Amino acid sequence: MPAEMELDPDNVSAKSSPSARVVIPGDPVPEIPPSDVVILGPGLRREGPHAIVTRPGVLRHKPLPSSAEKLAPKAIYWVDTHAKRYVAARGEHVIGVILAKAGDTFRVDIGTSEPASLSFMAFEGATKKNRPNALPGDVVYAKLLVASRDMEPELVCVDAYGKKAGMGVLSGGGFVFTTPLHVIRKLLSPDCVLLKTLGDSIPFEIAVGMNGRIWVRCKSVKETISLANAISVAEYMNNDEIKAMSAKLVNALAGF
Amino acid sequence: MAGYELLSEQNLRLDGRKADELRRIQCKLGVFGQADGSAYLEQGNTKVLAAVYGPHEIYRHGAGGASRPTLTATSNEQAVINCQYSAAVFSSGERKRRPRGDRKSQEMSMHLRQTFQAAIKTELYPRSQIDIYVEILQADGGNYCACVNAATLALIDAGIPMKDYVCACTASLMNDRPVVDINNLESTTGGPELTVAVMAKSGEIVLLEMSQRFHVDHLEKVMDLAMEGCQNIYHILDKEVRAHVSKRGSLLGWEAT
Amino acid sequence: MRDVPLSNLERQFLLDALEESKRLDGRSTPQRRPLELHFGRVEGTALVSVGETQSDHASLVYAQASASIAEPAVSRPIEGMLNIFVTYCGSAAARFADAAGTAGGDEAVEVTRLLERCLKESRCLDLESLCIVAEEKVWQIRLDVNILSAAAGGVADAASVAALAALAHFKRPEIHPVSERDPVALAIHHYPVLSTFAFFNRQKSGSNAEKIVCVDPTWQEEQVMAGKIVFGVNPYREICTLHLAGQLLIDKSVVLRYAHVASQHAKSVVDLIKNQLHEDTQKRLAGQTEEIGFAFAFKQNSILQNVKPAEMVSTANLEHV
Amino acid sequence: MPVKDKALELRPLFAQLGLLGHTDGSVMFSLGQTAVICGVYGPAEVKPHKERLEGATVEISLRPPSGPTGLQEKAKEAVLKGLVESSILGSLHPRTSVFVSLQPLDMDGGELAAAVNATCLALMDCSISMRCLFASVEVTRTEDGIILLDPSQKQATKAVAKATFVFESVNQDVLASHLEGRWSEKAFQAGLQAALDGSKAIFQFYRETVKRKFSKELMMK
Amino acid sequence: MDAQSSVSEFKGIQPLEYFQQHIENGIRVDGRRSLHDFRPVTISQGTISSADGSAVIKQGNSVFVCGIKLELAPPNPNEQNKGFIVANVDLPPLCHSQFKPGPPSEQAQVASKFVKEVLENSGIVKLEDLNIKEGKLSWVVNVDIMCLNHDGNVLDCALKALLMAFTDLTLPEVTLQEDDEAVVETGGKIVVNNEKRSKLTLHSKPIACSMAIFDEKILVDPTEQEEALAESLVTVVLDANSGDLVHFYKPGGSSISRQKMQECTGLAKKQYKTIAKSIDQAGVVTKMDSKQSK
Repeated sequence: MPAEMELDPDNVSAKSSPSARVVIPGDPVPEIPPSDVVILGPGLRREGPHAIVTRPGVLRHKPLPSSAEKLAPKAIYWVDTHAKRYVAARGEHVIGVILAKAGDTFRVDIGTSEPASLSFMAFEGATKKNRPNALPGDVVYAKLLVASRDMEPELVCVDAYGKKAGMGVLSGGGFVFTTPLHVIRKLLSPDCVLLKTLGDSIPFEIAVGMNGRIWVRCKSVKETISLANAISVAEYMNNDEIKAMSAKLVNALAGF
Repeated sequence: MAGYELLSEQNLRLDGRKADELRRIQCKLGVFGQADGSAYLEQGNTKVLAAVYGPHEIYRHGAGGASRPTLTATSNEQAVINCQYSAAVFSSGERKRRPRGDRKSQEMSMHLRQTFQAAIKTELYPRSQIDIYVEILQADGGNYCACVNAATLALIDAGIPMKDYVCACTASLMNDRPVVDINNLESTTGGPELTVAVMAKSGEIVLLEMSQRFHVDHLEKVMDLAMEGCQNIYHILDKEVRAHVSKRGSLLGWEAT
Repeated sequence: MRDVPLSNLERQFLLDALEESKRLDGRSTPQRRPLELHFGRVEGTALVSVGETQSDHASLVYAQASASIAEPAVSRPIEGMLNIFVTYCGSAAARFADAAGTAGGDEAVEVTRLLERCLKESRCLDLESLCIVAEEKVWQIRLDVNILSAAAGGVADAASVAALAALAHFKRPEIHPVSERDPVALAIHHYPVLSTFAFFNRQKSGSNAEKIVCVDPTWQEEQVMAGKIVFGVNPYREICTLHLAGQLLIDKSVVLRYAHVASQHAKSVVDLIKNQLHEDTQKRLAGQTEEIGFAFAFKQNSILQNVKPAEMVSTANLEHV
Repeated sequence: MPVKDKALELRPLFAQLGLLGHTDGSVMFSLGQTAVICGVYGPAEVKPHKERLEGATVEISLRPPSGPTGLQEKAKEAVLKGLVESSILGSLHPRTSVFVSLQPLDMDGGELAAAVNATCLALMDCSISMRCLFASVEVTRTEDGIILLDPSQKQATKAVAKATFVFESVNQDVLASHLEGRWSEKAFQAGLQAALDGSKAIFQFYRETVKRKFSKELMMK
Repeated sequence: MDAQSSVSEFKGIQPLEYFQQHIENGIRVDGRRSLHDFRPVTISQGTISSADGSAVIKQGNSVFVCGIKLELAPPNPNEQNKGFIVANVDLPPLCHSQFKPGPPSEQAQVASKFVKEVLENSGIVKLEDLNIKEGKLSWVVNVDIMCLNHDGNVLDCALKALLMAFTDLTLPEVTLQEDDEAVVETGGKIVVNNEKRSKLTLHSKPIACSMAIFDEKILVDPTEQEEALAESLVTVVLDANSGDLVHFYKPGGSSISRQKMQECTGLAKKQYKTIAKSIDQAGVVTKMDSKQSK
C-alpha cells in the first residue's frame, strides 16, 4: 500500500461538487481525493492513490459537512446500484423463511449465499423451557446481529433491551413478495411518498426487509394483491407518478 | 390396423378374450422374508414382484428423489415415498440394455411415487421414508398397472395405512369399441392406450395416462371401461388379501370370522 | 443451489386468494397468459416466452431441431426417428445451476416424456417420409428443448409450443446425389399442444366439494397445487397425451370438461405458429435477412421487456381483482 | 497492409438486461445476428466440496445450441472461467459461488466473442464487484491479407485465419486470446490492433447500456 | 543442516515468498540459471511396438507418452477424399494428485482441444493424405497423448510428443480389390501389407513455447508449481518451417499488455529454432534404435 497523501480539506470540497453520474466498473473517480478524509461506500475501492468503481450504478456523494458538525467529519462517496442478490450487512432488518430446526437454532433463508442462524433464545421472553413456536416455512422479521464475509450470518428477533420491537414470526396472514434491493432502499428513503400516499387511503401493515422481501397485510385479499402490485410497479416511478398511480388504485378498489 | 384383425367378427380378441374381459390375475402376498412387505402378481403374462421397506429414517440418496423441488415443510409433515421401477433385462423380447435408469423407467418410478404419495396416509409418518421397489420379471403389456396392483398388495402386507386400495387398469379402442386390459401385442399394433389408477372405493382417479391419439368424444367410454376394470381388479385383490390375512391370523391362533 | 423457498404465508395467501377466485398476477382462473413465439435465423429454431411479457416474470424456452443420417431401428426399418432432449439450463432456476449438469433431474424427465408422448407417440411427424434407404439409412431428427427461464412456470406448455414450432420451421437437407436441391420441410400430420390445469382442494368445505382449477399455473401455483392434469390435444380435438398426477382425486366429468378447454388452446397456438411461420417465410422469400432471427426479435422489444409501463400494470391487474 | 475502413467496423450491438426472473443478473445480447442469452447467480450458495476460503468459486455452464455438450463448449467454458475469475473481486465473497449460464441462440460469426460480452453484461446486471470489465472481438484474415473485424458467417467464409481477443477495460491489456489458422507476425499485430479498436466501441456500448438502465434513477433525484 | 532445514521450512510455509525471491534473483526454484531456460528434454521414439508410431518425451520431471494407432474406415460421406485424425490428451490420476478418477478433468479436455486446434491450424497432416480410395477407404489416425508425470507445461510436452510420434509414424501399404462394391462392408478384400510401410508427409512443424507471467517477469517452460503461482499463462505456437504463428493461447488469468505479448512472441521466436533442432537430433538418434527393435 502506498502511503496516502494528506490533502487540504478545502481542496476536497472544491473537487467533490460534480453532480451524480452513471459509472461502470473500472472507472476512476478523480474527484475523490487520495486521502483518508473520505469514506468509500459500496461500489468503490482504492487502488493505489485512486478510487476505482467496482459496481455499475449512479455515483453519489454526501459532501463534507461544515466544520461545525464534528460527528461526521468525512465526506461519503458510494455507488447506488441495482442488485437482486442480498449480501448480509450487520444491523439490517431482514425477512427470512425458516428452513429447518437444527439443535437450538433455526436455519433461516434470507437470500444470502448461506442460511442464517436464529437461536431459539433470541426471541422476546424465550427461556430454555419456553421455546418459540415456529415451523419450517414460517416467515420471521429479524435483525442481523452478525454479518461478515467469513462467518455464517446470525439473526435475532429482539433488540438490545430484550424486547421484540416489531420483530418475530410474522403470522396471521398477509403476503410476502420479493423485489430488487434498490426498490427497498427507495421505499425506505425519506423522499419517497409511496407508502404514505397509499396509507392515506388503504389501511395496511407492512414489514420491509433489506434483503428485498416485503410483507404486507390489508383487510382483504384484493387489497393486499393490489398493494403488492403497486409497490412492485413503483420501481420506475417518480413521486408525481406514484401519486397518480395511487389515486387510480384507490378508485379502482372503490369500484369505479 | 397393421395387418392384424385385433377384434374378430365374434368380438373376440386375439387371445380369445371378450372386449371387457380382464386377463387372469394371480397374486400372492408376503413372498419375501427380507422386506417389510412383499407381493407377487401375474396379470396374464405380465409378472411383477413388489417389495416395501419402511417406514424408516430418511436416507438422503434415495433412488429418485423428490419429483418437485423439496418443499421446506414437506418431509417434516409427511413420509417421503421412494419408488424404483426396474424391468429385468430378459423381461421383454429384445434384451434390455439396462434394467433401470432409462427415461421410461425413470418416468415409471416417478408415476408410482406420485400414485402412492396420494394413497398412503403419509401424514402418519413425518420425517420417515417408505421405499417401494417393483421388478418386472416378464413384460406383456400393462406394466404400470401390474406394478401398482402388486405394490398395493405389498403395502398392505407391510401394514402401512392407506386411504384405500389403489387399482390400475388399461383400456384401448379397437374398431371404435373400447377394450380392457390390453396385452403387449394389442398395445404395439393397436391404437391408443389409456391407463387409469383409481381409489377403488371412492372411484376417484389418482393417475391417468394416455398415449397415441383419439378423439375427445371417445374418451368417456374408454375411461368408463378402464375404471370398471379397476373395480374388477379390486375384487380380486381384496379376496386375496382377506384369504391371506385369515390364513396368517389362523396360524397365530385367532379365528377368522 | 438452493431455490428461494416458498413460505407458508405465501402458500396460505395463494390458497385464500384462490378461494375468492383471485390469482396473484391478476388473471381469472380460466385465463391463460400470452404466448410469444419467434423463429431464429437458422431453420428449425424457435424461442417461446410465456408470462407477463412486460416484466421478468416470464418463462423462456428455446427449441432447436437438427437432422442427421442414422440406421433405422430393427423393428421399424422404414421409419425415420425423432429424439427429444429436454434440458433445464442453469438460468432456469437456482436449483438447476449446477455445472455437473444434472440437467433438471425428474422435472426434465417429466417434460421429456410429456413431449415424447405428445409429439412422438401421437405420430404427428410423418416418419416414413424420413426414410432414405429402407433398413439402411433414415433421417434422425434431434429436437433439443432448453428451458432458459422457469420464472413464470408453465414450462411444459411453453416447451410443447417451442418444440412444435421448431419442427414446423425446420428444413432438412434433401439427399440427392446429382444436384443440390433445396432443403425440404418436415411433413407434420397434426399439431398437438400441451396444456396444464392445476387443481387445488378447497380448504373450508369438505373434501367432496368441487376443486378449484387454474389454467396455465404460475410457478408459485405449481408449488402449492394438489395435482394437475396435462392434456396434449390437437385442434381437431383429438387427445394425444393425457397425464394426471399428484395427490389429487378427481372426478371423471372434470377430465372431460377440461379436454375441451385444452383443444381451444391448441387451436390458438396452432394459429400463432402458422401466422409466425408465414411471416418468417415471407421475409425469407423477400430476402429481408436483416429482419429474421432472434437478434431482430430482441430489438423489436417484443420479447419481454423489463420496464413496466405504469399504465398497463396498475389497471390490468385490477380488472380481475 | 491493405485495410478497408468498412472492414474495421463492428456489427450493431444490442443488449437487454434483467429478463430471466430467477437469476440475479441476465442479458439478451446480440452482435449483428449472433444472439446469446446469459444468466448469472452470485454471490450464491456453494457446494461444500467446491468451497474456497480465499474467494468465490466461479462456475460456467455453456450449452451448445443443439446436441450434447462437447469438447468445444468445455474449452470455451475454461476460457470464460479464467476471464470471470480475473475480473471479479472474488475475495470480497469467500465461500460463495458465481454461476454463469450461457445459451447461444443464433450463430452468425463471433460466437465466442458474443458469449464473452454477454457474460460481462450479465455480471454487471448482477452488480457483482468487479476489478475491470472485459470485451471480446473476433478478427479474420483473408487469403490476400485483408483484416476483417467482427465478420458475419457469410463474410468469414473467405477467411483463412481467425482470432478472438479479449481485452480488459482499465489498461486495454489482453486478457485472453484464441487463434485459428496461421498468422504471420505482421498480420497478427494488425489483427490485434483492429480488435483493440473494436473493443473500445464495445466498452462504450457497455456504458450506454448501463446508462439506459439507470436513466430513470438519475432523473428522479 | 540448519540452513537447509530453514530453507525447506521457508519453502513450505511461504511458498510464494520463497518463489518470489528466486525470481527476483533471476534463477528458478528447480535450479535453472535463467528465467528463459528450458528444462532438459530427452526424447525416444518408437518405444511402443504395439503402436504404429510412438514417442516418449521427458522435459524436466514432466513425462509424456504419445501413441498413434491406425484404423481403417470408410470416409465421411461429405468429405469423400479425406481421412480422420482423432487426438486426445489424457491426464490420469497417476500423473498428479490433483486428478481424480472418473471422466476427464477440465484441464485434460482443454489440452485435448488445444492439440486439436494446433493440428487444424498448422495443417501438419493433410487429411487428403490419409485417403486410400476416394469414397471407399481412409485411415483413421488415433493419437493418444498420456501424461505419466505432471510437472507443468502440459501443452508444450503434449505437442512435442505428438510431433515426435508423427515423425515415427509409418503407414502400411493397403491395396483395395477393385470393382467390388461391397469391399468395405465385408472387409475381406482389403489387403494390408505390414512389411511395406511408408512415412507420412508432415507439412509443418508446430513448436509450442509456454510461458508463465509472474510479477511482470516471463518464465519460460514453467513447472507445475510455477504454473500454480503464476498470474497468467501464455502458450505461443510457431511453425518451425515457415515461422508463422499457429496459435497464441491465453486462457484468462490476469491481463497482459501488448508489449508483453510481443515480448512473449519474441521469446518464442528465439527459442523455437533451438527446440526444433534439439528435437531433430533426438529423433535421429533414437530412430536407429527403433528400427533395430522392429
